[in-house]
Amino acid sequence: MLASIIQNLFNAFQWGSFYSLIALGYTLVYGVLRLINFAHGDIFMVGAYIAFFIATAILGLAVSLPGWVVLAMVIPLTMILTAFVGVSLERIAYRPLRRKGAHRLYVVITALMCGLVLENGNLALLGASRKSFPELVDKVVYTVGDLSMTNLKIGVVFSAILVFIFLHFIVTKTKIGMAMRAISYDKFAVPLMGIPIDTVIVFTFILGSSFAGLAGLLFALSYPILDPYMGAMIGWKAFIAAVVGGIGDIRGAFLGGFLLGFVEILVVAVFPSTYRDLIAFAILMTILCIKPTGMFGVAGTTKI
Amino acid sequence: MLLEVKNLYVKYGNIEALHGISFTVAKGEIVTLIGANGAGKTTTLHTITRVPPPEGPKITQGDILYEGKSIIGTEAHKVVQDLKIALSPEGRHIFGNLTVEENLQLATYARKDNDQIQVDFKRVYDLFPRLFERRKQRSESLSGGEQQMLSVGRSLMTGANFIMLDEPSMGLAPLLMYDMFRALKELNSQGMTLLLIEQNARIALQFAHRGYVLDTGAIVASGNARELMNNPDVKKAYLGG
Amino acid sequence: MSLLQIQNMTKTFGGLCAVSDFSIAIEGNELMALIGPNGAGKTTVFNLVSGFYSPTEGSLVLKGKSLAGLKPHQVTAMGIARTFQNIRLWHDMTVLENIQISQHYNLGYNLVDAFLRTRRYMGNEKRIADRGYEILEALDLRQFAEEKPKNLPYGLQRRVEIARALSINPSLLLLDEPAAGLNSSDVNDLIKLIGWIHDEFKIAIWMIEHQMDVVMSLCSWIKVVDFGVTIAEGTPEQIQNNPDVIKAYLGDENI
Amino acid sequence: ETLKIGFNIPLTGDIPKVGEESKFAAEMLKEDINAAGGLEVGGTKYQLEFIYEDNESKAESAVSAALKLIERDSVLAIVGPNSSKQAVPAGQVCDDNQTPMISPWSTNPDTTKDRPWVFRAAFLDPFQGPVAVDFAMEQFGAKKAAVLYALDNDYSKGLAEIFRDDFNAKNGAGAVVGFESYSSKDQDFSAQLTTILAAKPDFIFLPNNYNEVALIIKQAHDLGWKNPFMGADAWGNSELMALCGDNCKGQYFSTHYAAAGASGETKVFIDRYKEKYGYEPADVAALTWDATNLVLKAVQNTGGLTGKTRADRKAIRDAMAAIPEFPGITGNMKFDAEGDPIKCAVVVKISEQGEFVFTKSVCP
Amino acid sequence: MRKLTVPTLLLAITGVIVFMSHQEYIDLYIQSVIMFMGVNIILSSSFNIVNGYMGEFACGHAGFMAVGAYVTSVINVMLFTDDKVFGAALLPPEMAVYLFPFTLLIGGAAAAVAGVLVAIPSFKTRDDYLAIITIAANFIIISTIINIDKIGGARGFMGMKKVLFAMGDSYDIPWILLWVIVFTFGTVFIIRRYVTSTYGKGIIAIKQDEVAAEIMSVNTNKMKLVAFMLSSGLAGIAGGLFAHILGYINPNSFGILKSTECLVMVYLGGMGSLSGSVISAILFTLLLESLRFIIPWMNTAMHYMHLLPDSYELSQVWKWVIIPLILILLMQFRPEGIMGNRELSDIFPKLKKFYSFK
Ligand SMILES: Nc1ncnc2c1ncn2[C@@H]1O[C@H](COP(=O)(O)OP(=O)(O)OP(=O)(O)O)[C@@H](O)[C@H]1O
Ligand SMILES: Nc1ncnc2c1ncn2[C@@H]1O[C@H](COP(=O)(O)OP(=O)(O)OP(=O)(O)O)[C@@H](O)[C@H]1O
Ligand SMILES: [Mg+2]
Ligand SMILES: [Mg+2]
Repeated sequence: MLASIIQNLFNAFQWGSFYSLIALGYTLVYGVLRLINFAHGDIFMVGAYIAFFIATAILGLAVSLPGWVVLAMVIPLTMILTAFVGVSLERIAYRPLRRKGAHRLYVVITALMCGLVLENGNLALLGASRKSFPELVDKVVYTVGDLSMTNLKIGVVFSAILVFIFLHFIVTKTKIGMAMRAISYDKFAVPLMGIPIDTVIVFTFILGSSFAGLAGLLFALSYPILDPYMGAMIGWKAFIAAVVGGIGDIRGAFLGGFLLGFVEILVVAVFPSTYRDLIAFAILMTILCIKPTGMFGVAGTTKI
Repeated sequence: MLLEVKNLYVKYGNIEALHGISFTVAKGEIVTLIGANGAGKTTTLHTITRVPPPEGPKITQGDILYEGKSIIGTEAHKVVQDLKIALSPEGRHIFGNLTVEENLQLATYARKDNDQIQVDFKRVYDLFPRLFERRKQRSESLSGGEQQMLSVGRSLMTGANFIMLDEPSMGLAPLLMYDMFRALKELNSQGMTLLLIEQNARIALQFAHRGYVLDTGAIVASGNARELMNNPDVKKAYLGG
Repeated sequence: MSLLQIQNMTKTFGGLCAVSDFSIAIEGNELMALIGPNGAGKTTVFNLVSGFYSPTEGSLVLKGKSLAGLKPHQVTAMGIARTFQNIRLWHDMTVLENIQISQHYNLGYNLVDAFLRTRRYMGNEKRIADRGYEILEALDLRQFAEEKPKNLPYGLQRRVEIARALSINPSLLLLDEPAAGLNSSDVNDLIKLIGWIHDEFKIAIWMIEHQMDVVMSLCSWIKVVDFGVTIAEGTPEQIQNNPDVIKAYLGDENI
Repeated sequence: ETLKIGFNIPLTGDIPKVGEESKFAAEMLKEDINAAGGLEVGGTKYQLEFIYEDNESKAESAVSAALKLIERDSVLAIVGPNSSKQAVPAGQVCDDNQTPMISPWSTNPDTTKDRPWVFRAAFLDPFQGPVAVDFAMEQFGAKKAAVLYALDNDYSKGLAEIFRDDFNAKNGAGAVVGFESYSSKDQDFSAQLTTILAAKPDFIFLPNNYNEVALIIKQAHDLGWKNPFMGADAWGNSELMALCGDNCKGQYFSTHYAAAGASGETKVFIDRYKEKYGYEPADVAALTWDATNLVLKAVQNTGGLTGKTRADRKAIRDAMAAIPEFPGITGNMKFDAEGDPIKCAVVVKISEQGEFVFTKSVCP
Repeated sequence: MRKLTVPTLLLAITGVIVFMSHQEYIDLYIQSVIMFMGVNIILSSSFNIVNGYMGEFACGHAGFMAVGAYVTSVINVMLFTDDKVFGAALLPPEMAVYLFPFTLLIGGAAAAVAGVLVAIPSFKTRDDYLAIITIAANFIIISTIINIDKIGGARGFMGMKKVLFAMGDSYDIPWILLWVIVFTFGTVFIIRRYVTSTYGKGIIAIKQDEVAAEIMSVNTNKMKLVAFMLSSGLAGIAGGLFAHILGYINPNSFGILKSTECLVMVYLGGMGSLSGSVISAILFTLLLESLRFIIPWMNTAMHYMHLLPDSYELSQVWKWVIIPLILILLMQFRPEGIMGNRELSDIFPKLKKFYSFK
């Protein structure tokens, strides 16, 4: 019993770290533009596919490289290419709407549509067959009594934490991070400070999508089955996690992700698994009812 | 001439807000624009700082020369970075989710001259000791007056040598208002050029060297402050009898 | 029995004490002012009176009934109307609609009536519309009835906001910096308007204002607060010559 | 002369692969027959025209697709939908509008129940469940079983429950020590597996789609599970091995036909399909092939079409109900009163080469 | 006189459609498209109450649709049919004809009650945080249904066709079509009356400035409660109709995907524009169905023009690439939706002769 609880804690850590990774990207973009980038989950999917193609390409080369070398090459390439996809969405779909001063929810809906295009475009172009991601890191299962852990899982958790620390530093300590927060509060005054607003926004999308790409890669390593809709549901849930944490707040997204992971796993461990969604979402709902701006969101004082 | 506005026409969508206004600001001057609500004062400043769409107005005719060069093609952030023109906007627009200090740091975004930045910090805090006391506070929770000081302080931190102020005294207690105008005078004596919009024409004209009177998008009177104060029309319309 | 009776009202936000031990009694139809430096807690006092915040300590009694625990819309229905420091009109609706919606405190019909367009509905909607025109007439805003506030000049927006407040025929009208952002000539009109309202509607008016010419020329009684504490009160003459007030608030004019 | 058959299949949505394979199989059949000059019915040769409607694997879309095929394209018969979620409502529509319909893949009894116009090519869960139970008991000598199924997938849930009840009946109550669920689209099953492993069953029964199976087995091994798995017909997909790799080798599942070691017709079909589309056909492809053939057989048995759609549909329906014994590539079948096939199931083992090797055949 | 033109027109439309369907001048496919159109109109216009007029960002409309669908269906099946779960019919099937509309209303009422689930949190919780609550509500409702085996759980629930047959036996009229049309018109009608009354304008005030609304005597909590309940109640009715059109319902049909369809329809039409919602619902349904025909044409055309290699067939798979692309373009050209926040009568003042939006 105790063993399985501890085991479940391990599971929760790994699963939560994926929610965190994706939620972080959500929060970045949201934090700057107040734009719920519903395409984010699908950018994550695209990231996984990009990683897949690069990896298979490299493995296809004449010279056979060791897995970790391949990985070391795949990571940066994936992040760059995925960032490119994210930025293209911003340039093609979102920015024109912003320029026209459209209501923010119209940008949100556009994002939703872009997500559909990515999903189904993928389906139409690559066909319905799922892709199986090659095993780049040869797996080691550490077993202690009834407990077991893989090197991969540990790696995932750590990268989630590293990404969090990195982003938190960017947003709180650097000038561009300040600029990002400033934009979210008052777009109008930003150029008056001599800040090139579009550059900052593009930078945000680069950060957000490249880490979505990283998440996609790590996800593909741990759950090596890629299909066009793999990003949809996890994307929604990551968004939920980000909000429960307190949107626009890096810590919120990070912890929110882990919270959701823990809730989902532990509910299954404790209650009959058929009630998972029921209980999990009920818990999130109550959290939001008690703290209407999420765990870290500061209540914007309505100054009258 | 530092700033030369030549026969400027601007539109919002297809409503024309300025119908060919011209005025000049010389280096080291304090110039004030007065006029009724909706006359186009804010619009004028927004045009000069090239506020981008959707909020920003669109120039249909005329030209704006700064140090002799046209700035119509310039992007908003370049106006601040390169031309060193700053605006303390109507309604303050401070970044409430940042602390006072972060607000000031942000204004130095494009600046590289770090030691000069330190000097400017000192200058701002000397002008507005109130800000120094509250530098770690989330600027949202500042009271109206303090927010106004922050807004002015911010425009100083951009390293500008020409600052435009849009209704800086709005909602300020008298004491604070006088303090601020003294502070601005002080700045001016240090060589800062100022373009001021003020609802309270009497104070504005006391404070400025020259003034222009704007009415529904056109300039109806101009001259040095003393003259304007004694100009009967101006008296009647803007000084409340 | 006085109209509004506030006793030892205190409001703290976290550590900060925005209003402390504030007491006042408004009899019937005074015209009085609340002044003080920025951040002194004036708006907070109004927010407490209009039920938007509930006091940490102290009691508010309106026409003999305690306001404790009442929601703002209930307080308004009991006869306290207000305007806001920075105009809060419904900018995408017409001026007339702005007035009509403020009649929610006595619609006189319910949802079903609205669906079925019953006689009750028709009758009351008519009454509400008439009330709107009547009030606009009174503040000669009639010609702007179908305009959207956002397209009106600032001065007129202020006037509309006052009209909206009057439309719920209050017995106490709270004005938060009505002259802010108005130029001198508009200020003169405003002074006339407020005076006229006071005589015409025979109601108590209580205003926050930083422009001394407004305060001094209108108000019979002035209360000065600083850091939430009352530092002086009295007639305009007394206040103008009170050294504490000059030191904390008025300052000296020459620049 | 052309002869129109409609296909109501999920080309988009949750299970596009199923739609794709159905379509490919049908295309292959059509090309064969048209190449041979068409289908011979009562002397005249008809060119086949197959119309593929996408039902987005949504119920409402399946209904409008069916109606479109019936009303707009006036097809003689409809093949599909495949999963019960669409087959049940679409079946209702076809029955109401007296158009013969055959679902290749749906295993939910309601699809055909009280619907004279609706048939199916797959056997039902109530038959498949016990097959798995019996096999597991003799093969692994299993006394304790655990089940992990997809809660919101009626196929998976139905089969899981039938299995549980049958296994408990045969090994005494409580013999099913773990009965855990997840929702489709889930990717992490560690929590459920942890609970199951803690209960120490002899084997785990996975009545799930092949893509989920691949993830589940992998994660179970990560958690240190060594015992066997037992699966059902939804495993039977070419992709399974591609996705699951070594993890799946040595596992068993019950299905409609065994690709490896298949002989005669079946082998031919598989090889040609593989050669044409580059991967081994799943059961759904084979079943679509059979279903379509069944329809065509029935058309031929009418002994001649009148050209009047309604009349011909009636004739085809009667012919189908009357088909004596049909030798399909998924085994011989004939319809019972409900329009469900009476056919055998096979149990296959996944070999070290990753082929589905015939192990045992169970007939009703 | 003029005031009557619109009602008479609607009556005429209803009559014509029903008659033509009865005489089979328009076939079942067209009928089904018309009915789905109706359901979508109800969905989008009711969703517009909360997302358009009140300016919240709710994302869980399909959940309430599900509640209505299940309640109505279960009641009808219980009352009028012999069912293997619910046993023999409680009432003679002949009565179905008369009671059907009431069962729809009951379903709506049930959905309205479920609406309280999000209405109460909305007092304290706002915009995107509220969005999450609505999404959660949607998930919770679906997962609850899945867990109730008595109503079929994941297998779904059926038997509603029998009810329709029972109605058809009494009088041979395409009943469900009739009721869809009636309730569609009814919905648009009451929503219009609601948002044009001073009472209903309360929610517009909340959208534009909630603080001002509360302080100008609008009981914001009550208004929100009413708005949410009305919106979800109507969604419930839509669900009931939907269930009887299909004759079969399945919890997964009411998932987050369905909700996003509703979102798209509302914002495509324009926030706070009733005619917008109606138009976009019609367009959306037509777009969805017409692509069934357009894509094959495109395929042949493109092959004819050798734009596609012979090996490649342009299949229905592209549908869900084309639809979002079209919508994205629409948004680019009309950044506030087809109608913005205006009504038909604002764009074509001539219409005012026949109806004013007041
Ligand atoms: N963003 C905008 N879009 C459309 N019209 C605008 C916009 N901003 C200002 N206007 C219009 O342009 C005219 C001038 O406005 P502006 O704000 O420049 O006047 P102002 O002199 O600054 O008035 P105030 O004293 O109230 O600040 C007004 O009629 C106003 O309605
Ligand atoms: N909701 C709130 N939460 C926290 N602090 C608040 C809140 N509202 C007001 N305060 C603080 O209370 C103090 C009084 O604020 P208030 O708005 O009443 O000042 P004021 O007298 O109206 O000043 P001004 O003349 O500038 O309007 C200020 O320090 C302000 O920061
Ligand atoms: Mg201005
Ligand atoms: Mg105030």
